[in-house]
Amino acid sequence: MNDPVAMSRPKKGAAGLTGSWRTFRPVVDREACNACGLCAMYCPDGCINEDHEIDLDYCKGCGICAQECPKKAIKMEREER
Amino acid sequence: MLTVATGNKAVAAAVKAAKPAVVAAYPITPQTEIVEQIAEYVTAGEMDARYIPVESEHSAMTACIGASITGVRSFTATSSHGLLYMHEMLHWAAGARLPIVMANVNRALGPGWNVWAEHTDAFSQRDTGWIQLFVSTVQEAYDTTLMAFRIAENTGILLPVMVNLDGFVLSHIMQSLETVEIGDYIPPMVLPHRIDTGNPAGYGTLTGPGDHFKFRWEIEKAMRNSPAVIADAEEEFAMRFGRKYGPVDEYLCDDADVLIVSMGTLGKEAEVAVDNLRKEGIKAGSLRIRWFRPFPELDISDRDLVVLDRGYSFGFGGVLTDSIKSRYRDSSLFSVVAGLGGQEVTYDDIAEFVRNRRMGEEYWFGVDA
Amino acid sequence: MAEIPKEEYLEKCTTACAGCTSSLTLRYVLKAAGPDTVLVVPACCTSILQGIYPNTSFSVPVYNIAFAAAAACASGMSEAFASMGKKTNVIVYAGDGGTIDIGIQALSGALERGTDFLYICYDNEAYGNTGMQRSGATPMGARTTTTPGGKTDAKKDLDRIVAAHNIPYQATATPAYPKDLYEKVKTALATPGPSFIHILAPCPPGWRIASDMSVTVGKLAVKTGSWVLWERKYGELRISSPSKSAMKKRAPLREYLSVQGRFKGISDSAVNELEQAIEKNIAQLAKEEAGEC
Amino acid sequence: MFEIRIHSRGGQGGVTAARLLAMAAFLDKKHATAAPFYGAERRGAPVTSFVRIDSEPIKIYSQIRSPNLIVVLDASIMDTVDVLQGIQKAGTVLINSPHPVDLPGVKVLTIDLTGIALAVDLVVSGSPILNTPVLGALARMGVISRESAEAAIRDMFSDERNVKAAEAAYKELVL
Repeated sequence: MNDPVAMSRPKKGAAGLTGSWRTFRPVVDREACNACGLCAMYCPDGCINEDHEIDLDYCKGCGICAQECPKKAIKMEREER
Repeated sequence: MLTVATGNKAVAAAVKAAKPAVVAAYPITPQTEIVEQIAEYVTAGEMDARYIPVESEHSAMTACIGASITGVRSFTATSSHGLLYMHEMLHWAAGARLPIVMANVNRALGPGWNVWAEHTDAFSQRDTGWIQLFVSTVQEAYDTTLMAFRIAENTGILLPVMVNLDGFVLSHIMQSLETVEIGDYIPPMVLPHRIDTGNPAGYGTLTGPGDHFKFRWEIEKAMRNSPAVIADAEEEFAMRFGRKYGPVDEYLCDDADVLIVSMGTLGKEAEVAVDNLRKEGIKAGSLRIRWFRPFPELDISDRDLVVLDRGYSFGFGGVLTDSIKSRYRDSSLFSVVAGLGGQEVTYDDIAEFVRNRRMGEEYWFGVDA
Repeated sequence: MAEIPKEEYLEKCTTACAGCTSSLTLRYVLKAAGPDTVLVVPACCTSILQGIYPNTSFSVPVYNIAFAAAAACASGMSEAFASMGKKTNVIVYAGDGGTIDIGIQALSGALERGTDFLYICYDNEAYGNTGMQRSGATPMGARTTTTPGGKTDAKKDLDRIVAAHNIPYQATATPAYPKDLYEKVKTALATPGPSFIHILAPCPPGWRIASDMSVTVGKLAVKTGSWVLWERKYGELRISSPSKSAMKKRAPLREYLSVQGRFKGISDSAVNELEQAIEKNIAQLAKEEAGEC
Repeated sequence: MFEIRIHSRGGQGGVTAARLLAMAAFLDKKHATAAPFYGAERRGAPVTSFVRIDSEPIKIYSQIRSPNLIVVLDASIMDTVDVLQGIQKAGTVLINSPHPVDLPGVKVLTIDLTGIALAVDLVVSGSPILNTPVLGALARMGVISRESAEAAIRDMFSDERNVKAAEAAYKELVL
């Protein structure tokens, strides 16, 4: 540690794997999806990429994607751990 | 150049010479003349600084913090309630290791309203991590303000520095002043942890107990390095400009049986008392403390001490007395609380304290029988 | 409208609550601002959600500062960057407590001095970071931990306080309408001098809503007229299109209130007062837009 | 050490007079300090300033107790303030007054500084300026040199009427 003060450096997963916070996981129904992108737009944590793949390491399972999906193509399913 | 100036104008002249990029300040008696003078320098184009006329002292210190973390030199001045209003940010500045320089014109605190000299304002900031220097003449105010930038910005220190001068007694007195061409006495400021959008970092993010502890220790390590750095700044100053300063200002101490220990302008008044006492055959000396934090090593063994305190810790004792007692437990000491709220303390009064000293006791001048 | 950049400046992942609309807001603020940006953050949820030293989930510099101090810190920073000839964006990102209550003095000072910066207040209408105590931004009738019976005072009108400073750019937004938000941040940063954006940020735990409802509730705030989106550039007010549409046929306020646990048991008189405040606000904004005041 | 106490009212320039005097003494190659005793600056309130002049450096900060010279810029102050307090036996009092003033036991000089200021139109915000003319009188008394008085005034003020007024006072004072 050479910094004279606490300087935090950017790091993916700075707060650990927040995917473990989930009770429900989003599951995308590719058939129903029309790739409008609203799920990615509204994801608070930016966990959904352009191909509408969800990064489950970090997805907290808030369910906004499912709620905002106009095609109801995302279902929140109970985590089985 | 030799001229005459008030303590306030001397500080402003030194700040001008130090070329800060940002000055943020709020007026308060008896400091106001400093920031008015700086505003004039800036308006007249004699100083290439951004003057931020903030709406409070809390914001003055915060704006200096915001400026300093980008890596530029910053300055502010305040006094009394202004200093206490920024107290939170004083901790922040030191904790963030920002070499901000501040002049504090020592003044009492209300109630009742009192604009005159007292050291309680600075003493209340004792544990903030600021280096605190106390001066006694217009010349010393100028010289020490210049040194303050060099000390604060030393990469082994990176702590803010407060230059204290007594309200009115020194801030408004006119004395001769020799200004200097500072050349490279204050090297360009290099802040290793300055904000860099090319190499982003989170400053002051949540820091756990173990790490927080480490950074507090870093502050103390810097404080422990500071005596050598301050001494170096003083020696270099003496070499370049011919005026010598040290952690204490000693006057006829070597053969003294009794030392008057004081801070600020009382230290000069005490020298007159020493002269008069010596005429009576009392071997007195004056020891004026210039560095309050870091607190200096004192050569006081086997002498009676008469400590003049211009600030008090209620329920405990005089603040200077406290510092000396805790460092030198065996000291034989007469604690005089005097000069609060600008109470007049003359060289005759000081001589009387020495003549009538009661070792081990405390005496409130003008109140005690 | 320019395409919203794909770059993300929040690393996965923050410690924000699931469904946090402040995180959502920050994504778009930083997309609009780009990498040459410094965020100044006073005590608020964002102080904590960056993560713990030595790591941070933010990939722009963040300067965390004391609660009352954000705008003053930005003042110093902005002037310092200007003195070096740098164009770096200085953005304060502060909660409602740090803006409307303890930080309002520093904010007012910085606005009055013409500081070149953007101040964003993300407003979740209570002290979220300390567990939802009332703030000056808490609306009437809302239950918080310090107004267990529902707040009896009205929400402080921050926007009209800020407006009184006659700054070059001022707007309201909510991340339920991210494109609107993104555009407003872009405009604010392109406007020299002080800019201010007030963002309604629904808070799942604080508002007692399910985490998947925060965007929906944000939309409802706009549709009911409870939150009106507008921007004012150099004194010219324009009501933004989501609110324009909403005003044609406004949804009843009860739709917004009934989905939030914090308004459970709200009295009819409080609802009435909220409705009257909405009518008055909309009427004033409409008049201003029409140039009638 | 020569010690001077100046009595004035806030706004009359007593503090500036003290500073000018110290500056002039400094130009005479002497050591000097000038210190006001005041708190909140209020127009009209009595103000006391102190000047010390010596061939040696001056370490004393406390107020002057037994002045060699007392300057009264506003004679009406004598109704409320004991201006003679502590004056040395051989001390002198210089009073701004158009009329002779008799004070028992001390040497009194009077000069109409207000009249001098008005005569050269040295008036700011409706108040005649007294701090520069008084320097002329003090130069005549030998406290400072005439050249230094003029130089000190020029150092602080660009308006030539100040020098003119000081010159007039120099000539008018009867020792």
